[in-house]
Formats: sequence, structure tokens, C-alpha cells
Amino acid sequence: MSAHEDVVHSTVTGVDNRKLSMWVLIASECFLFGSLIVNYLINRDRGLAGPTARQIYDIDITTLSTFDLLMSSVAMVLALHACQNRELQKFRFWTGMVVLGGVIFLGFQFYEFSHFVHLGLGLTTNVFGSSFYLLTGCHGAHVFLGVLWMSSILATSFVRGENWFPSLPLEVAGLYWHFVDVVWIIIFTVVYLFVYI
Amino acid sequence: MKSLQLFRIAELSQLLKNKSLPLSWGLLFALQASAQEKAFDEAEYRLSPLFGGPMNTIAGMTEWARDINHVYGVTTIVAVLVFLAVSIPLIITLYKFRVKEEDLTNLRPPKQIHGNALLEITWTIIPFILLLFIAVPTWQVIFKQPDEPPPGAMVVKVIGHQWWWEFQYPELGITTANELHLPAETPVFFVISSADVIHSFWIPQFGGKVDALPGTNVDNHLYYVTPALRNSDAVGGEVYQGQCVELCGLSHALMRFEAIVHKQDEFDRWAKTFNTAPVVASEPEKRGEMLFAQCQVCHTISGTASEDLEKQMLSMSPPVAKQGPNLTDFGNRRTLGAGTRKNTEENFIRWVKDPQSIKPGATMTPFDTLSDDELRSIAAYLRFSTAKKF
Amino acid sequence: MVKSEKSKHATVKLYWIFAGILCVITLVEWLIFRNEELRSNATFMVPALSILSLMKFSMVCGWYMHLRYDNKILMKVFGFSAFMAAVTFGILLLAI
Amino acid sequence: MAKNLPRTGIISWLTTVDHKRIGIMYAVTALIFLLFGGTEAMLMRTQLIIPNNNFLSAGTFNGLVTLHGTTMIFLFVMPLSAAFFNYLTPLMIGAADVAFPRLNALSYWIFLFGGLLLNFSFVTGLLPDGGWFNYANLTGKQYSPSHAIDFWLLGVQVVGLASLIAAVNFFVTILNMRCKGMTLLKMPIFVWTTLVTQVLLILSLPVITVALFMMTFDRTFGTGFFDPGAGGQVIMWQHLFWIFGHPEVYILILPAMGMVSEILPTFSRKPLFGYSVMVYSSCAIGFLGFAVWAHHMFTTGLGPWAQALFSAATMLIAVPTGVKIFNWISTLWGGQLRFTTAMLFAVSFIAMFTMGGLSGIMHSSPPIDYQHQDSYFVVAHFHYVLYGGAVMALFGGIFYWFPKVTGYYLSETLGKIQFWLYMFGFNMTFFPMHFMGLEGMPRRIFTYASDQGWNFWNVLSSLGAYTTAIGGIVFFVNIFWSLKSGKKASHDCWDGRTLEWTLSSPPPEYNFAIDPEVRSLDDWWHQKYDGEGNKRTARVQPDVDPSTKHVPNPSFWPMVLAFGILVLASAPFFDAQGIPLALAGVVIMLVATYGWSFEEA
Repeated sequence: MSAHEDVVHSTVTGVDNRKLSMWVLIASECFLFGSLIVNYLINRDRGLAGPTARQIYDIDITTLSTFDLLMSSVAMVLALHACQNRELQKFRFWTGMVVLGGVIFLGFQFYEFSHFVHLGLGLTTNVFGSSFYLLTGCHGAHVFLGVLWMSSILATSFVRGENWFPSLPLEVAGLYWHFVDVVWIIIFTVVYLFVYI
Repeated sequence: MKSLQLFRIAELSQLLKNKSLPLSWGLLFALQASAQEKAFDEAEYRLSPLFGGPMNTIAGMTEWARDINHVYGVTTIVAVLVFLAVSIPLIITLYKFRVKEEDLTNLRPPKQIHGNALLEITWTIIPFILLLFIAVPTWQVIFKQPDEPPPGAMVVKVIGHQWWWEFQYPELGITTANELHLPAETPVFFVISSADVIHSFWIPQFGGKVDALPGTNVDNHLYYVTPALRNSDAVGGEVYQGQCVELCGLSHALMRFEAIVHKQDEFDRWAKTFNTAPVVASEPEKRGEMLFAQCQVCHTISGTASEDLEKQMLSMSPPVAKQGPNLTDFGNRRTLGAGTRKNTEENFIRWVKDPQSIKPGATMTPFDTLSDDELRSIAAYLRFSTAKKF
Repeated sequence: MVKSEKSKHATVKLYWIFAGILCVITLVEWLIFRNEELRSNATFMVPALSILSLMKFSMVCGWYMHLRYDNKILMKVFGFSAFMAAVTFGILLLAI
Repeated sequence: MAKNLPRTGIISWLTTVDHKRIGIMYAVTALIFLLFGGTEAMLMRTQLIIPNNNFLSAGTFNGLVTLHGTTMIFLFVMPLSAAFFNYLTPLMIGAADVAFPRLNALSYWIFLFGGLLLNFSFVTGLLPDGGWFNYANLTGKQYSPSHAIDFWLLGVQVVGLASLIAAVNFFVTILNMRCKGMTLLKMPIFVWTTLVTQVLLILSLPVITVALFMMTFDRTFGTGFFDPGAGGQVIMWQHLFWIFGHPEVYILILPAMGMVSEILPTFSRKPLFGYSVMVYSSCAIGFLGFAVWAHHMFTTGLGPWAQALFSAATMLIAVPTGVKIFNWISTLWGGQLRFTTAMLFAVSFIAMFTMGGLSGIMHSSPPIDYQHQDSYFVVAHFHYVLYGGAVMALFGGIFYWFPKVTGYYLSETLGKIQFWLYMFGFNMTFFPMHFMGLEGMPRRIFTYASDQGWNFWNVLSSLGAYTTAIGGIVFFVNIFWSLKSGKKASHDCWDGRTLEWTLSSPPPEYNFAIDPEVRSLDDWWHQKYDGEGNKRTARVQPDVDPSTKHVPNPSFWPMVLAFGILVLASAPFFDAQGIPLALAGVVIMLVATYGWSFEEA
């Protein structure tokens, strides 16, 4: 985070460069997750060995983790709101909640992965498993990066003290966080809820 | 490593002389190291015609190829017309409006024209119309290929291997390699697949290529009526050439095959005699038959123990297919090594001793421990005993 | 040309309302999935759950990511790419 | 720390974040890789000059085929275009720099390391030999057990990352950093084609990223995405590759079109004919480019309906392309044409690109494609588009902007010698390939028999290739000669139309002393000439004391971060022992990110 972080530069479109570039990155990620999801759909029923999707998915757990990620998104908007209103305690609290939500989600994912491995579905067991792990693993990596990002903001807040309100960096991080959430919304429906179709 | 040598200057200069090209260009690059063998054997270097070689796409011997050529012809006409419509105005413009650099300082800039809506709309619409001329025949031809074998069509299974072709005739119970025998004027439905990597099955004079994909339920199809014989008395059939056209590894360039079109009765005789056991007559052939026992893990000759072994392997669970081409009619084949060498004793022995020197990366084990006598015996067995008259 | 974007953002109350709706939708999705007849019925599941999913999608994008309030160019950037991705991968699913 | 870094000398180049210097580094690197790719082409043409040649072994030839294609596309044409994006975009839109100068440096270093990683295969002797399209499952572990293919996979992955970062940067730069008065439809056309190219990169690169990851997983961790034996499908790779690969073609050609659209107006002293239609047609080409990928797969058994639809979409691309060609001719019509070397290259682009486009239309028809696919006809087609088209235009661009970049003109005499050697040699190389294709010569074969009817055409083709090689040598001689004793160039050395010509040659580090403001398209031209064409006094940008202008601080971190990525990407070569290497790469990246974050920009 540079010294100029909260100066909104005058730009032609009126959108700060950092914010616009995050949206452009999100545009790119649409194609990234698009190809991963399609690859999963194509390979879902092509596994020649090992368990199938219907045998191992646990919808209750996944619904909980979906709920958790949605709530972390709520925390995110509240953190941003507090930051913009220069409410230090709320800003720190909700940023912490975002981190917590992300960590819980990763915990769910760790549990899910180890459970699946226990049930006999490894990365290389069959193409269904490979596609599943590639898609959800890639999403999980995004969540992990988001957690790192949000915790660095939280840490910086404690270092920089009570007059540091990084509205714009937080908003950019928030866009990233919400997009990761949006991807999960689609994954939840297409991967988990459509498993019997 | 052999020393540097001037590569076939004679050949090159002959080529250049005939075509009266400047020789000096070629000489600059005439140095090369000669470490390996030639890939194809050539009795003599000859100048083949500029057009109409064995792989040409223009001749169009089947209805299917002629359909394709029709689209190609229409498109070529359109393309040439468009090219003229671009290049003539371009050349006129370049000539008409050229200005010398030194005159430029005295000239006022020309009128600054920013566009002309009518003109631009015109040359947006005209391409649409031209494209229709290409699109309509295109779509007509695309839908001509059937999905299922039409009634009365002979089914041939084509299987690509690194780097040879397997042909199966399920209705005739025949499996052969690198020589595709077909009756003239007969509808044929090819079912094309691959045993390892992607290959592409192509006999240019019969029409377009189709990829051979590995995997289950990915067979591709190709259907056409084989051509009539150009010479109705042709004995032994008329030969067309094919080749793999998808990069399939080290020896992709050496994966050719021949399609041989026979008179119907000749084809019937070929099919009937195909699976009969080899006739082992001379002493070397007998020795060769014994020695073939070490070949049968990979190769099959119908009517011998190797066929039983193949059946045994295929009935295992999971079934095991033999790795090498079927050699049942090897004696009748014109070439070996998937169309790379003539089927001569010398070439045969070279192949068995060191296949990789002819075909880099070939999976066959080199039998370099066999004595010359043993090699000649195997050659005799494979080249004469399996040469069945039909 | 710098616009003040703070004033146009949704209120905290709205954020909580949307949070509630998001949870409810997720709950509905879960309930639908619990029904063993419904969940393998493609003609019901695909349209119904796609709509639910799209609702969640547009709520997060539109309000939490401020697309509805923000500069229109962002909507164009995201809309175009999402549309292109949907079309491209739709064609791919049909073609393969 | 960053502030104290030197502004001259070798360190200044390693740490620079100036878009102009980065542009120069891109160009130099791309031209060095051109030498690689060109040499590979010459070796292949030498192997094929006579039938049954054994100048190269089969393995070497397949490796050269692969590396020639990959090098020319990813390491020559794309980065050379990126050099122009870097150098010109900020100058043309009147900006001080790009939106994210350090990210820009990062792109360059990642690209450089990716290119080196790919070409490191020469050092190890393991040339990737799966073709530039790297079709599965030939490139799977089973059929390509050595690490050769990994050089390709990881090299392209790293280079792709560089392009993606650069694309985001330029997209934001163009949208956000335009000078006062420069609305979208007053931007120079080159900036427009740059913008469309960035959109294509942003949307298509993630797809190849995923495909490359899948194959890397297949090869490194033993998954079976592309292994039919494990339930995977080989065709999936082709789809993913070409969803990226076809937009990639437009990524290569659109910048070239933009350059030609800048060069032609200058040397005919007329504005670009139908500017707005040119803009829309560029967008249309980019848009349609996403819906045509399967025309590379007409022989894979897509079924008639898919073939019909993809062929129709492909044919549609001919419409905006045709409009462009006629608009270029109309730009010339009625002008005062000066045949400088840049102009010659630009004009030849129109002719050569038309030929390539027309043979492209032929292949939009699946039946024709059944015969031409993977034959030399296709080789002829795409070389007419990418060499006769893109590369000729890029050379035109080099001759046009070289004086701006260096302050010296390239020699016109040597330039014209090069141009005619290129035109003659190029057509001699690639026109016969149409006939080879019609005569059924497959692509990517390392040898052929003498009785196929291909001999004469191959001799012609190889001799043509040597001719172009001489042209290439003339070009490099020209560069060195001109830098030493070339004619000095003034601000507006070609009587240009866009903002970069208001700057001194070479421009100062801060670009514009006075923030420019434009009122119209070709604003600089209208400042110089009134509506009647009478010359009036126009003021070029003054030189000011550099210390009064803010320029971004140099930084080491982009190079360090890129190096971390290189270390991470090298891990798969060491199999299980690669894990510490991967961790080391991640640590370097984290340290660099940390340092980057707290450094004053």
C-alpha cells in the first residue's frame, strides 16, 4: 500500500485506475471459472473408477459453507461502509469477520476434501475427481488469497493507527471478495445442486 | 558420425538445370552432415510432374472428392475476383497518386476526405452476397456425409497407430495393415479411430481427411463410392496414396499407406484367399516359420499359431491387443514400414535388424542378434509363404 | 470529473435485508434439494435453481459490488465479459 | 531506496518503469527472438529443400516446427506489438505514463523469463515437439515422457501471464488516462486496435491458462483430463486451445492493422477513410473472433450442424475485414503518396493480407478444409496473414516510429533493399506452398519421398526463405548503421497526424511538458494545416527541466517478483525434488510483493 493509496486520482472515466483494473481482472476471471466449470460439467460423469459425484457430495455441509461465504460478503460491505464513515472499531471488526468467514470456508473445504479422499476420491482417481478438485481448488486458492489480502489490511490498520481508513483499497479488495463469492454461488448451483441431473 | 559431404549436388543441379533456376542459391546451403539413412528408398531420382502427383487434391476420383472440388472451384473463382477487385484499384491508386518527396513541400495537402457512407455501405453488402455463393454449396456438401453406413455399403474400420495403419473388414473377417484393398465402384463406409494418439486418415484423390481420435465413442466416419478403374483390365489393382496428416510424434512423416482399388471379382478373390494359411514350401521358409515364433507376441499371421495366440490375448480380461501390424498377406504387400520402403529382402532385413534406422522411434524391438542366415529365413517365410495368389 | 461515490451506496439496513434474502434463497435451494423427486427432475431444477442462483448473483453484483450505483462503464466491462463467457462456454457445451 | 536508484546505466534499465524504455526493451527482446525463430525456419527449409534429406533428424525437425511457431507468435509478434503498445499508447493519448508503471515492468520481466524458460530447452537438448498447438494426447506423459513438453507448457504459461497483466494495464490506461478532449472516437486508430487487442487478451488468455494447468496437472500429478484411458477426452484440449487460439490470431493482426491505419494517412496526407467504420469493424472482428474457434477442428468430427454454424460465423468475419481493405485503398485514393520504406511495408500489407484473407475464406468452408487442413495450403494461408500481414506491418511500424524512438531515421536505401528482398523472398517462399498443399503435402513432416510432385515447389520455397533471411540481415545492419550514422530526426519528422509527433525525438522521460488537449481526430494535423490546407504555425511540446516533472520511481521489485514466478515455474522440471524450489519461488514472490507494497511509486 503506497502513500497515495487514498487519493482518488482524476481519471477520464471517473473510476480510479485500481478499481477499474480489478473489474477488468474480474472480467478475465469470468473466462477462467467459465472454462473450469464447463470442464467439470463435461467430465462429471466420465470417471471410469472410484466414487461418483452423487455418492460423495454432502449438501448439508456445502449449504453451510455457502451460507458462511455469503455472510462474509455481508461483513465485507459493512467493513467498507464503516471504513468510509471512518468508524475505526466497526471497520476493524467487520474486516476481521471477513477474514474469519474466509478461514471458516477454507476449513469447510479442507474438511470436504479430506472427507472425499477418505471416501476414495483423490486428485487422480478419475477425471470427475480431477475436474472437481481443479475447480473447487482454484476457487479455494482465490479465497485463500482473499484471506491473505484482508488480513494484511487488518494488520496494517493496527500498524498505521486510528487515522488510517483505506476506503479505496478496501473497496477493491471487496470487489475481489464478492466476486469470489459470486463464483461460489454459481458453483453451488451447478456443481452441487445439479448433481442429480 | 560420417564426415561432411556435399549433398547430392548432382540431383540438385539437375533439378535446377531443368527448371533453369540460379544454381548459386542452392549451392550456398549444399553442405550437410549425412549421419542417418534416407527415409524413403528411391531407385532413381526423378522429376515428378509439377501438378498431378499421387497426393494431389485436384484430381477428384470419387463423387465426394468432386463435390469438394466443386466448392473449392466456386470459392477460388470468388477469391480471384475479389483479389482482382482489390489489387487493380490498389495498383491504379499507387500509380496515379504518387508524389516525389521533393515536390511535396510545394504541394498543399489534398482534400481531407473522412469517408463516404454510401461507398462504405456498398462494400459491406457486397461481401455478404459473395459469401452466399460460397456458403450455399458448402452447406449442401456438409450434410452429404451420412452418420450410419448406408444400406449396401461395405464397412472398413481404420485404426491409426504410431506410425502405421490398421484396416479391418468386419464383414469379411479380415485384418490387414498399411494396404487398403477396395473394390471399384463400391460404397464404402469408413469407421475411423486411433489406438494411441490423434492421427488423420487422408487419401487426397478420394476426398477429404478425417481425424482418427483415441478413446471410446469418438469414432469418426467417412463415406464415399470408390472410383471406377481407369484401366478396366488392370491386374493387381490401381494404387492411390494416403498419408497421416496430424502430427503424431517422431515419425509422423513416415506414416503412409496405399489404397488399392480392384475389379470386383479380383477383390472377392483377394478377400477369399486372405485368411488362408501361408504355404511353406522351401527349407528357408520352414526355418523362417519356426523363427517367427518370437515375432508372434506382436504380429499375427492368419492360419498359424500366432492367430490362436491373438485370440487368447483378446479373450483375457482386460483384453490385450497385439502391438504390431497383422502380417497375413505380407508377401503381397508392395511396401514395408508404412509405405516408406519397397518390400525387398534387403529392406526387410534392415528393418528387422534395426527398425529405428528406418523409422525413428518405432516401437518394434530390433532383432540385431539374429544371424544373417536366420534373417534371410524369416524374410523368405514372410515374403514368399504369405504371398498368396489371388 | 471525480465523482463522489459514497453518497450513492446502499444503506446498512439494505445490506442486512439483502443478507436475509440471500440466506432465504440458499435455504430454499437446500430444501428443494432435500426433495428426492424434485432434485433429479431436470425440467424443474435447471430453470428454477438457475433463476434462484441468478437472483443471488445479481444481488451480490448489483448491490454488494455497487454495480447498480457505480459508473456505468463497470457494468459494461463486467456485463460484456459475463455475456461473452456465457455464450462461449454455452456453445462449447453444445459442440462437444 | 527506490528514489536513489540511478537514472542511467545498466541498473537504470533493470529498474526502469518508464513505458518508453520498457517498450524499447520489449522491441529488442522480440527482435532477438526473431533471430531464433528465423534461424529455426531456415534450418527447416534447408531440411526440406530436397526430398529424403537428412540434414536434420526427425526429432530435431519436430522440435524446430514447435519452437518456430511458438517463438514467432508468443516471443516475436506479440511482444513486438507490446513494444508498440508500450511506447506509443501513452504518447498517442497524451498521458505521462501507463496506469501502473511497475506492473508494466513486471509484464516485461515475466515475458522475458518465460521466453528464456521456453528456449532453455535448447540448452537441455529436450526440444518440445508437440507442435505450437501441443495437441493432447501426443503431449501426455505416456507419449512424451521427457520434460521437453513441460518447457512449452510452462514457458507459454509464464508468457501468457505477462500478456494478461499487460492487457489489464493497457485497458485501464486507454480508458482512464486520455488527455483532455480525447473522447473514445477521437483516439488514434492504433489506440483503438490496441484496446480491442487488450479485450481479446483479457478474455481469451484465462482459457489457455486453464488448459495449460490441466495439461501440467496431467503431466506432473498424473490426472487424466486429456487421457482417453482415464476417461478424459483429447478433443477438450483442442476446444480450449482454439477458444484462446482463434482470438489469438486477431491479437496478432489487429495491432498490425492499427499501425497500417496510422502509416497510410501520414504518407498520403489524408485522414483515414471511414474512421468510425474502421473502429466498428475492429470491434466486430474481435467479437466474432470468439465464435469461430471450431473452424480449426472441422476434421475432428464435430457433426454437420456445428460445422455449418461455425463456418457461417467464420465467413462473416470476411465482411468487416473486407471493409477495412477497401477503406485503406480509399485512404490512398486522392492522396499524395510518398513511398518511404514504412509506406511500402504498409501498402504491401494490404496486398499480402488480402491474399491470406482470401485463402482464409476458402478454409471457412468445411469441405475445402477437409482437403486443405494440415496441408501446406494452410501453412501458406497463415503465413500470408501473419507474415505478409502482421510482420510486414510491424516492420512498417518500426521504420515509421524508429526516428521518434531513437532520434535517427533508419536508412531508406537499406530499408528499400530489405523491403524488396522481403517481398520477393516472402512470395517465393509461401506462394508455392499453395501448390504444395494442393499437391497434398502434409504439414510438419520432416521429410518426403521424391516422387510426390513436391520437389520443385520445395526448392523454390527454400530459396525464397534464404532471400528473406538476407533481407533480415540487411534490417539488422540498418539498425546498427542508423544508430551510428543515421540522419537525425526532428519532432515531426514525417509530417504526422497524432500527438507523439509533437514531442522531441526521442521524447523526454516525462513525455508532455504541457498537458495536451485535443479538439478533433488528427488534432496535430489540424493544428498544422487549416481547412484549406494552408500551413499555419503549430507549436510542438517545449523541453522543460525534468526535475520539475513527476515521473514514477524506478524499482527492482518487478524483476524480483518475475524471478519468483520463474523459480516457481521451474519446479515441475525437478519432479518431487521441485517442492522446495516451488516454495522458494513463492517466498520470493511474497517478499517482492511486500517490498513493492511499501515502496513509494
